[in-house]
Amino acid sequence: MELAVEMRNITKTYPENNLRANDGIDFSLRKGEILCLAGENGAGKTTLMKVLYGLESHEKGTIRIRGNQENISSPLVANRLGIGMVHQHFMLVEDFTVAQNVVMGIEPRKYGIAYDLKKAVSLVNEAIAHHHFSIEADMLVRNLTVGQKQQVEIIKMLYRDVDILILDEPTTVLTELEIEALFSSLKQLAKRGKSLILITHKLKEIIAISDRVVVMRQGKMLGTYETKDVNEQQISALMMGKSISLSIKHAKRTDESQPVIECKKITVLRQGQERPLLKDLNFTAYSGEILGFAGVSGNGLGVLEAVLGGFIPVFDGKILHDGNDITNIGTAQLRRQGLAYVPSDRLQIGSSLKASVQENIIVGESRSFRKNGFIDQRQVTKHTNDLLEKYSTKGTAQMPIGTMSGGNIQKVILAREIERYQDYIVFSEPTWGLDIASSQFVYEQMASLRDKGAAVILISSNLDEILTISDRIIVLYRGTRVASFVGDEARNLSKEEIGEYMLGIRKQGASHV
Amino acid sequence: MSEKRNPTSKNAFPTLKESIGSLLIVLIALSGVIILSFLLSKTPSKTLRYFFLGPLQNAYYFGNMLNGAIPLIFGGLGISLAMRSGNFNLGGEGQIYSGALATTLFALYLAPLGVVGAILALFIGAFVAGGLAGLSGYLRMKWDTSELITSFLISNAVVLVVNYLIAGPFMDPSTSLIATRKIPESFRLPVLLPPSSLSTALFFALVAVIIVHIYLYKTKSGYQLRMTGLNSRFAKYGGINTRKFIVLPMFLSGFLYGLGGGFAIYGTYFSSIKEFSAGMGWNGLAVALIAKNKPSMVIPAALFFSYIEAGARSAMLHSDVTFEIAAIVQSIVFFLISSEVLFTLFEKKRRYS
Amino acid sequence: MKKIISMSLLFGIVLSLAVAAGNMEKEIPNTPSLSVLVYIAGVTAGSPPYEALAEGATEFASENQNITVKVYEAGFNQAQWEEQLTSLVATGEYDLVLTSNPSLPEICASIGKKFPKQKFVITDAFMEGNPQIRTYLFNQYEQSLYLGYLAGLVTTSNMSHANKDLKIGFIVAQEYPLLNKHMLPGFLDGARMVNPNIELDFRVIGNWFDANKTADLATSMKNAGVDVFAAIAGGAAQGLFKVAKEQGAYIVFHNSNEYKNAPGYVVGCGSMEQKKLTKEILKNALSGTIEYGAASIVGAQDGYLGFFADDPAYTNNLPETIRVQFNAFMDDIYKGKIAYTLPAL
Amino acid sequence: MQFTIPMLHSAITIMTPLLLASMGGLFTELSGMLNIALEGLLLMGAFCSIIFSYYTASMILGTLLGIVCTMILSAILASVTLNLKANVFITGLAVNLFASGMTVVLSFALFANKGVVVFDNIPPLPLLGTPELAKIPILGDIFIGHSAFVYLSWLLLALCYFVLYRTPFGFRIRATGLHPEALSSLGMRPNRYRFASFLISGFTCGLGGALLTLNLGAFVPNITAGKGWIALVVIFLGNKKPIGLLIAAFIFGLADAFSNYAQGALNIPSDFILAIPYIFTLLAMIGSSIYANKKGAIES
Repeated sequence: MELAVEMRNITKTYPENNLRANDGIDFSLRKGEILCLAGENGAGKTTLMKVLYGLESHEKGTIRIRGNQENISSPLVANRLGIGMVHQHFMLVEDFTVAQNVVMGIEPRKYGIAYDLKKAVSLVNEAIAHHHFSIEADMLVRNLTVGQKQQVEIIKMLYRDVDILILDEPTTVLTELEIEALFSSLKQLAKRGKSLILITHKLKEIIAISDRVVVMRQGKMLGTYETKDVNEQQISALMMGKSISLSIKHAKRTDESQPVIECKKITVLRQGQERPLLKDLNFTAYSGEILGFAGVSGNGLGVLEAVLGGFIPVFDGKILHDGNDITNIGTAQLRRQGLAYVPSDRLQIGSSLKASVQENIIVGESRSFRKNGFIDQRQVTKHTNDLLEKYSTKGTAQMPIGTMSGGNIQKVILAREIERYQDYIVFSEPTWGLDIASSQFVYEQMASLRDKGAAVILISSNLDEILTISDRIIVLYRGTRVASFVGDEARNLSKEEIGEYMLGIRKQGASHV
Repeated sequence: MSEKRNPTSKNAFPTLKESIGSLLIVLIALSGVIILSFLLSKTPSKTLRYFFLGPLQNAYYFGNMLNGAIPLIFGGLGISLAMRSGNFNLGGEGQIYSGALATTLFALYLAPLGVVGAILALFIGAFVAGGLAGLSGYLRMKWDTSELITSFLISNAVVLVVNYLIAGPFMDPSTSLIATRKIPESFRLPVLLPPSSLSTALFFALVAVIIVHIYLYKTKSGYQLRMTGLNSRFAKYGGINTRKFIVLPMFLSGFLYGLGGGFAIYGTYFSSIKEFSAGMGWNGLAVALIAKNKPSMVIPAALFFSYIEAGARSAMLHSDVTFEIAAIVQSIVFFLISSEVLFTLFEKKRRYS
Repeated sequence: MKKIISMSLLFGIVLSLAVAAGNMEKEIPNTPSLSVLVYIAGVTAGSPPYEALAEGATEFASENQNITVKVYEAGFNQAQWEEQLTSLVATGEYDLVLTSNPSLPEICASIGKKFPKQKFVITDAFMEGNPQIRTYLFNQYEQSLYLGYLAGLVTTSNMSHANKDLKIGFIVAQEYPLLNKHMLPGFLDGARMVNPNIELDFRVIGNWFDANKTADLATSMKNAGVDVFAAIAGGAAQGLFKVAKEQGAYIVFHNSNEYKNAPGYVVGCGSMEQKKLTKEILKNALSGTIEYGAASIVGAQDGYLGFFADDPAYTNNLPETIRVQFNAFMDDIYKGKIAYTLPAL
Repeated sequence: MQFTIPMLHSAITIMTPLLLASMGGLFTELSGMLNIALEGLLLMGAFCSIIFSYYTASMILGTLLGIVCTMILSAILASVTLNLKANVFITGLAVNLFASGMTVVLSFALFANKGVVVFDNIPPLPLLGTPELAKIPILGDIFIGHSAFVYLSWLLLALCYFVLYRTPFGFRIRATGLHPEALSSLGMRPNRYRFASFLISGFTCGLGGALLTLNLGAFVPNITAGKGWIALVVIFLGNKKPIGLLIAAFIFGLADAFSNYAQGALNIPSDFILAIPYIFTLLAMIGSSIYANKKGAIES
């Protein structure tokens, strides 16, 4: 079969830490196939693809594109060779429209210098229609959901006529339905002869979409397999060197369960928009249970997170904590009243990347760490080191947290929030971008908190996650509660069923509370 | 994404490394000065001798150089505080000027109170200046008005108002200088290095550096201020009242400028002379930027700045250099001093070796 | 580490070479009987009186063997003057400091305390009784008086750009006591000797260099009915010349001959004989006849103030009637026949 | 009241150099760099334009050469800032210091004069507009009879809008400020666009500076007198939009013109009157942010 890409003996070392991210990798991509590049965080997958895309240089090895040896020195060269990459973090200008983002760099012109904005819209609309995407070229990127933004990224590449497309963890930010839509588009593309590489560590997706799977671990390549010949357990074993399955024991609400957080008919309005972001939302989070909120993005999960975090005020309704009114008291007050909260955006909100680990640990800390009125650095460092050890996080108290890996940053955030929790804790997208081992760790922490009697609120667009660990599930659709499931009902729920509620196709009657 | 990094690869002595890097830049900058003086002066060697050694020539020049660093230290600290919190204070000129005037006027009024009066007047001056800067902070907190621009505009207006007050209602009729009356002898700080004008204000400046350092790194409020500056969304999430840390750092920034003005009066000028502080605000800003907003680095940065100024002045006094040439030389030093790349080049070299 | 060492070494070599070279450069040994520092409290550029001071001193030095002159421009920051001048005096190189500015006596007196042998002569200033200081104050009230008189004659005339509004204007860079207390009142008093109903429109630019703002101000004054202007504005006066030329207005100028800047529109220039005074002071200094401690006010009567009446720009552009009237007035001024009381400073 | 029309006319004169400088500053601002050096660039433009006009005996040629010199200075600023990764604020201050020193040193070297240099061969700037146009009531009095620079600045403003919002180059400049990685991920270099925007700053400041000196036929040291800083204020007050610049520059121009006229009419100390433009601009700044705040309240 014809090879689209052939990489031989690629070696790449990061000079900053002498880490050999790619160690003699041999990699090939067939024309028209979907190939998954699998591995844990830090296995060197992204590095390999950055080398292919011209974003990183390599010390050793050769790259052949469609049989010809090439020196890919920049993304521009890669584009010219028909290689495109969709990054994990979107490279989109929020204030520009879809079309303007897509055509950037190869804008259609009129009179030689002017930007033909209309033509850009029509060209991009054509491309969108051609690939059956659901966006429109003249939409402002700012107003798009994450799934739609990803479509923009893909269209951006397809518009450049790439026939080798690299997608870096494309599903981390997508909902179940968006993933389905994405996968069907990707299959369409493969059918038309495009060759695709998906970087991922999600086993189910590998099985669902790929023709072949390449597994990497710690900078080395372990092998290339036909997907039909391997199963999830085998891949997982290869990726981690051992087999892990995600399972968490569920708990039932007992008579001892106390209401901790009660939301009574909360409504959030946005100026200039008719439809409220949240409307008459009622729920109670009880001690000793994990309450999961599911929903397609843009349906109020983010707003609920912001309300619970105290970032935006509610227009109407009341929030009670242990019976005390905590409506609209602001983050600082909420924190003082016992809010523990792991935010979805761990890099912008959950941590301060330039600050040291210990400075990240003591934010809003109720313990004073003070001696004679000053912060006692030694006590802080000791506390931080204790936590790093307890949560088996690699790093030192003094290093800037931004130099840690994503998984370790999340562990630091978890450590901080879990240590300070009093009776309830909010988790939003807690395993976003984490590998299986780290996700398992997070779930275990959540379960143990629950078992200790905490009211755990989980907000997640990841259905697997919701179904795996929630004791009770509430589905949000267009800012309102459309369904809730308790106990066995929640456990036996199928993804398809819950998906119908999330899409607003089905709605529960008033009997469910 | 980010690969695992080996934490031990971080240099154990970042401060040592950084200070060596700064030293290198200073050396390169000064070499630039040497080249320039050969180009611009008819007696380059004489010019250079006075430029480099002039400030160290005798106690008088040396003392005046140190004295020149005092307001720069206060200004540099003030700007550092504001920048650390993510705010920009472009109003140093007006703040230092108004602080000095308020200190002078209250020192005259409170003369009977002795030391208490002196301290009181100093703080009133600092509060006035702090209030002006704090106003910019308040506007940003309230309506998100750019504090960079408002502090600049307020300062420009305030300078004019202070000019009016000095030349108008508070002018000392007994002198031909456009200045207020002189503060009582008992309020003047002792001279350290006669005949230079270096006064004990220097110690207060050093104390201010220590206090600001302790505040930023050892107190909860300082910690919260830095967190707000590094990432205000994180700070808010962590329960820090970020709105407070828009107004407070601006206030403190102006407060320090005001103190700088006050100490300039107590130590050097003894009366508010019209436009006496012109340029001090901007120079304080440059000092803070050179010091990369680190309080401890403000001292060497201010000394360096003052040394360059004193050197230029000395070259002007003793050779054919005019102050326009001195300005050109200073600008070249500025250009080079802030080149991050010289740091990084140097760091990379170390890494690979 | 090597890099730092080599860099510092290199720097060290350059520095020591420079210093060594500096030491080798032998200063010509000359021992004049008089060494004078001319301290310009500002910059010479754009300031005719300062230019005259510097020129007078350097000219005198070139004409006389046994005197050396160093001109030092101090810049506009008053607060730095004392420190700078102290530095200069501290070198002990100068027998005499010659300077000019109303603010200087205080500063010199204070420096003089530290250096009791140092002598100062200050023009354009007034201080009596300090044994180290001799001052000369130009009678700017007087100059403003006769320029104001000329302005009054022009504004009441039927010259082509004169109007009936009886308004004259004065644009200044900044306000300062001598200006507020001598020049402005003098100018108005002079004009009112022609017609007591004349009004003065007085405006401030705010600095010495924003000539475009001067132009805007002059335009607005012209719109308000001003037809004769005076200005103490340094470089910013350029804006006034422009407006006069383009929109038609007359200018009387203090202290120097500026007819050429707007021929036909600058109708009169006063003279301030700073150069003459400078040379006389230096001559007295050489002969040791300066009366330290004394202060005098010098004016038209003793030839230190005057009017450029011979310039063709004056004779050709002003109507005969006005010139006759004004020349007669000037004669009286020179003879001390015009009675006025000099306001206190 | 009778001064309203001349005041408006004067406001347009005053705003023109500000508008020109702020247009260039807008490009650097949008590309993500705070351009403190506008003041120094204006001064360089002012000096070079007039000396070249003097030597070439052509104002147009002189202005063009002056613009080239200013662009060279801004290119140096850009390369030190971008290539040596220097702090843009310090390098900007350095350019201001450099320009104020260099213009005087050069003026001394060329004309043996460190002060005002008057150039006799430079005629006054011609004022444009036909008598018929000037007869249009009110509008004619306000908008007709300015120098070519005024109308050129309006044309340039339209061009500025066109470039920023209707050309690929403008979109890339804006993208550079908004999300530089988006550009580099597509193989474009953000620093190239930053460099270009510095050059544009040099261009408009060169032109703005030329207006300041050619208007007078003379060079006065420090003639810019803070106009570069006000141009920076104009960028912020104008909300970083071309049309906003026009409004903001006009607001300042009007305030300044008002203070000029008020000096003759109001009997308050001159220092207070000179402070009017700053206070008025400050109020406008606050007003516009209150408005923007109300408009964009509550973001999710």
